[in-house]
Amino acid sequence: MIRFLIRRVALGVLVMWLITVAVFGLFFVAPNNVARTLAGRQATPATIHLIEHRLGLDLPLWKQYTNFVGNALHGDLGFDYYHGVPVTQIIGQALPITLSLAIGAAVIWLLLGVFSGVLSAVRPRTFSDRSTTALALFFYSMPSFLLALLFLYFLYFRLTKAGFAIFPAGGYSGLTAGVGEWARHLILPWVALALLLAATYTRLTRGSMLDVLGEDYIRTARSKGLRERRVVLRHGLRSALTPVVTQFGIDLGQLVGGVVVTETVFSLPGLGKTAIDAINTQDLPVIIGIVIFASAAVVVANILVDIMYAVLDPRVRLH
Amino acid sequence: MSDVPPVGVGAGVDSATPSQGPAGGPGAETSTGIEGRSPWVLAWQRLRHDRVAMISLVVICLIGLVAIIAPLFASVTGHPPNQQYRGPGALSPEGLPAHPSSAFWLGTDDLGRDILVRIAYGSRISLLVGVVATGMTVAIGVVVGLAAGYLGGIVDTVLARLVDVVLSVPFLLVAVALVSITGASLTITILVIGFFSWASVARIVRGQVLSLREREFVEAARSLGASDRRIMFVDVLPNVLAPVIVYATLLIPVVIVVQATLSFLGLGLPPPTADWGGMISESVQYYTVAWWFVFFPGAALLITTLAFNLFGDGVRDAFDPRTDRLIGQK
Amino acid sequence: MSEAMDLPLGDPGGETTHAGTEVLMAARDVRKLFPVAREGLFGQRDYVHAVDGVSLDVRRGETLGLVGETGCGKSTLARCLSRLYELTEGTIEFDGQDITNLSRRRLRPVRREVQMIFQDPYGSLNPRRRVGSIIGDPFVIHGIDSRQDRKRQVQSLMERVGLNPEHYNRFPADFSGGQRQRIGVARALALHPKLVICDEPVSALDVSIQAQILNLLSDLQDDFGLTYVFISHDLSVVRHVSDRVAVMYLGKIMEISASEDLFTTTRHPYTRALLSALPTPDPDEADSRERIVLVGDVPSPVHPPSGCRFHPRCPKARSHCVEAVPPLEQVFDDLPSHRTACFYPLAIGEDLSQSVPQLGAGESEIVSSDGAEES
Amino acid sequence: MALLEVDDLHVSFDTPDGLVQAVRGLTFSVERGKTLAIVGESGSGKSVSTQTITKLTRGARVSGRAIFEGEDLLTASPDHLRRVRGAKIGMIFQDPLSSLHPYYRVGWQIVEMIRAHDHSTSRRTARKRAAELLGLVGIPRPAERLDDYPHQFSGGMRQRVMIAMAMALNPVLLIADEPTTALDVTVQAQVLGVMRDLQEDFGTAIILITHDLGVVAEMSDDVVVMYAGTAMEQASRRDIFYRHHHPYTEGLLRSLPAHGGGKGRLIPIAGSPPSLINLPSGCPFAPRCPYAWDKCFRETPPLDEVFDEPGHRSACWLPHDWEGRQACEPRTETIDREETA
Repeated sequence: MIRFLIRRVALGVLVMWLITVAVFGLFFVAPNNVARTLAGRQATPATIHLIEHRLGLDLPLWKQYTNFVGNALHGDLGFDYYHGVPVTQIIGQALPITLSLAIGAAVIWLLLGVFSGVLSAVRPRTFSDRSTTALALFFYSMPSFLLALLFLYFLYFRLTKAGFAIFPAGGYSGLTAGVGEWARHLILPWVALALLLAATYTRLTRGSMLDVLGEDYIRTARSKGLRERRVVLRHGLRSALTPVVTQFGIDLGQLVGGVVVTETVFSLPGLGKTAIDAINTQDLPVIIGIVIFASAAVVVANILVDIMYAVLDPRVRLH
Repeated sequence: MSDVPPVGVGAGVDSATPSQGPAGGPGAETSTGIEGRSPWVLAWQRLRHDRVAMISLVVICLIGLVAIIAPLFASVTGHPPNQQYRGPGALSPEGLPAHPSSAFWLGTDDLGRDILVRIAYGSRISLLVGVVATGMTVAIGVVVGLAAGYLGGIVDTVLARLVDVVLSVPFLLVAVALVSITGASLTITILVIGFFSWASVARIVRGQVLSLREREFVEAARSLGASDRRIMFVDVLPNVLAPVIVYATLLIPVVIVVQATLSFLGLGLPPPTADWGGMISESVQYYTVAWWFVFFPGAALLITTLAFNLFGDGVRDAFDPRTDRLIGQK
Repeated sequence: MSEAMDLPLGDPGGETTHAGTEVLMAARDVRKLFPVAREGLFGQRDYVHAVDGVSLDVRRGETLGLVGETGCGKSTLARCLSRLYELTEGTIEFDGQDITNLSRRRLRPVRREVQMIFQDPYGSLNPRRRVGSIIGDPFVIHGIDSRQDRKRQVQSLMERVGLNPEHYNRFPADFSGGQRQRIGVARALALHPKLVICDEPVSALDVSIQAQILNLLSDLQDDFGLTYVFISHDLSVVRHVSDRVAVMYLGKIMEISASEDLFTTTRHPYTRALLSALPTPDPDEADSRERIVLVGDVPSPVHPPSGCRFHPRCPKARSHCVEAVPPLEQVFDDLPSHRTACFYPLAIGEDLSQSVPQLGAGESEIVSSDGAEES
Repeated sequence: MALLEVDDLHVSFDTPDGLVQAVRGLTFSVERGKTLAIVGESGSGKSVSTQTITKLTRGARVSGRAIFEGEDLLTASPDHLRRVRGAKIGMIFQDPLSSLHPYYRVGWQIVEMIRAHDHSTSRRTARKRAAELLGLVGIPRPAERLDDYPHQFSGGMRQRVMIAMAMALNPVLLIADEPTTALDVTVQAQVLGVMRDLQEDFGTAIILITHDLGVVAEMSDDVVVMYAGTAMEQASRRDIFYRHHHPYTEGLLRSLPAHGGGKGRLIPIAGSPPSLINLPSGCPFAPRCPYAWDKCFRETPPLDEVFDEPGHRSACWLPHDWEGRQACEPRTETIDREETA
């Protein structure tokens, strides 16, 4: 087990390293005109050169890279081009917002998806199964920005117009301003995000549950005279959850790195929106910082998933 | 990043292996003709009886037709796709988008352009990107997966890390960032999507090849003295095609959404090209005053992805008829 | 190391069975190890000792039966003989030529001569290809015959193995298990090989179909003068088809002899136990016969027992069996063709069920490690 | 009064290719403390029929009766059925690895069985009983092994665990569905031995499903021979082997390699079993039967008593008296080619 963990972490480090190379290569090799943008239209070549020098853009590429990695290892991702704010600080400010969004949505989609998936699988091909499946497919096909816009239109605009100003149009209210206000600002994005993902989980749980319910050990459980509820939940769901947990880890890992569209539509200044803003201003250190942070989140999530596997399945644990 | 469907298809595709057991119940021998029906024909026959899948296919064909005859929409309505109209009926007195009317069937956008015509032209972009990027994805994925799975060893190790890297990078952010650097164009959109999507295809193909490699018919071919190349292309490849086709069908809608999302984030195609994501993006500021501006492009996008997904589901069932294991006999 | 010395290097010779005496294939001290996952952080790499020093001869025209339980290495040995696996050690000679280290290219002519028939009638045929093309594979691979000839050849093969040649264009899924096995047989015979290695060819079939295939194999042997290596876990089938039988246990041959001799003058306690465990389809005999119920299961081939591989389960085991590996040799006044790897072989009439183990090896339940078992 | 009487059982399944008639009019009975072997080839419906009796086949169309201790299981309430399963009827299956839940310890699974039927048993008592049971089926160090997972046991030991679990509540009937098919012969002998011993000690009746005639000869009191979803012949063990009436039974026995050795040709049954979707009219075995004549293809023979022996019944149009049957000669030409249906 320990050996497996060490191997797994080493692999993660290798992948992270490759990612820094790839990301650095992509952004620095590509032509960019940050200095020119920063300097403004009337800038002389000298000014541009000065700015490039200040940003370290005149160093050889490998030097820029080693500087970057060296600093990153010390927890320093550089400063943004415009205000000189440390990138770590920018990430630190955006992260709680993204986390609030991701974790809140995760709770909803997991409950919704697993519950409806199990229900579907227990009564396959019935009306309730078919309608759940159809609904899941509907949300699965739905582009996230479209659903977010629909939410805004109906639940914010129409409702407010009708005199029920329950939900805000967007924005974030920190926990310090009260839990109620925090939740009120997040509920629309939570549900919008959760519905999309729940669709995947319904389908995943249903399929996995149907597979498991066909297993020999489920027949054994029934032949033992157990109650159907126990057969389904203790014997069936326990096994069916393994692929769900895997998917959950990966999804959560990806969301922690920023929820681009939902944050943009609901004006939540989380990592995703911050990154998009940075992209629009070509603020490279911020872009790279967030991209690397997001990749790290995925890599860590993958490692956690593998550990969860071992926790869930004694066959993995004991070998 | 995955409030947009990640590049890759969700639940259950990995299990879309063709069933190898005998068709039908125990001891059932289904075909009686001299000429056997190939697995492809059998799948098509099952698909043909799937009403939902067939309706979806018709819808997909209709969308394709709209894309082809888009200029016809322009000539019938008399409104070229990028023509901005100012008169009454095209823009409200306040300069806002105009309601659907007999002149503009689905209303106009903020610049007084005909939404119907633009939707028709937009379908060209969606389908083109969907099909071409998916094709590219599948081509790269199959080659990489086949090589990694069959050759194994160092080739496999290197490719596996490459797959890990591609799957760990926050796709949407990097894609948006790249497009912002290189400038938006159709080619760059397709390349970016293809470049970030092949990894999951490769992973699936590799898994399939690994298990196929252990099958006795591959051993049989080796014992006959067949070359690696022959085994790879004659014995292994046809057996991974079915899951790949299923995956590809389900990947098209995902790609269409990704393209729309890029456009929505302002990095799709340079204006004034009509494409659905871009139209919705422009409509965001107007959704409180012009519902049709969001609604019709949104509906077009949703109908397209839904049709592809329903069809893809049907294709999967056709290749993998999961007769719920009712009969507990071997 | 010493095991290799114990094995006779030359052909024992001087044997007379009704099959020929000319050696077609000779395996000498064949060893095949498969690496398994390492245990512990810095643990040593472990190996499955699938085949662990086997020497045997296959004579022209005979059927040599290989019998044993799961994990005894019989299928691995078959794949070593057909050079599907690279040997870890040892040599294989076919028709006087050493084929142990032949390159792929040099091996191709040998591939025409040595063919295999596989166990799984579902897994051994590519589900995406038409039967005609599957059976025609050998012709294509070895570049024999034109396309026109090929179809005729394939159809006559189909006819020969009892398939309707009109079904040339069907897919494997259209056939039943028995018919699929006929397809596999046709493919193996296409190039008129000298040696056919049959790996559990009837294990997946129902009895009535099994008899059809066994008859077919026997007819083809007569018609084409084939030599068979016939692998099975079913003693009664092996006994029916074989001229000579080798009994394997944990990668080693325990006893080898002319078929009838082996069953009437059983020398090795393991062979006897195997015979007695085989259920008899005859109520009277079933009620009256001696039953030897072995303790425990076959140990893991990753860490095979020292000395005689069978000692932990053997009713006659003594301390000597733990320390030394018994050589495979003639015991008592057996025919030279009958060789047994046992220090305390059974005398005729000896009742093994009365033996009490001399070792305190009461319980020897060993969990087989994953991947260690062959399928 | 027999322990279990199955009467005119029909089971069919809807599949995309059509209605599969897995069991068609099966009738048999099991006596207390005896072993009934149901023998047949794959697809003969032997497993489906016994799983239907305890309603473990889901989505099947079922008709007929299965009277167990005076009550019809096929129409019993789910709750009654639940109380019968495990407590009165224990079951073991072919593949012991996939039949045990991979995520739970063996002890937990046995305790669960005990407490499902008697919740007043404390966990501690149930655990003690579980250890006892493991000892009873010959698992060394039973108390320690309770805490192992199924994959830590070998194949034979796993099947012993299954037996221990099935026998936990002392059921009056044990249904063993190909219990040794996945095991090596030497291990099979051990497992069959355990079953025999338990039957002697507890007087359990056993339904033993198998395709292995050797196992039948060793284990059974009575035998049902099934083909294409229905019983062809039913008799005591000796009668099946020495005085069979049905040509299918004869064919099965003749296809075995002769036990005394000897090379020679085997006598297989020509052709292959029919599709259960498009069954031929008349006797399902007729197309493969060397004795078949016109009537066999037209009318389905009833399962009637033969040779005036009570309990010996055969579904065949051949003469029902011993001399008449003996006089029948099979056609000799062998049909070596299999035709697709």
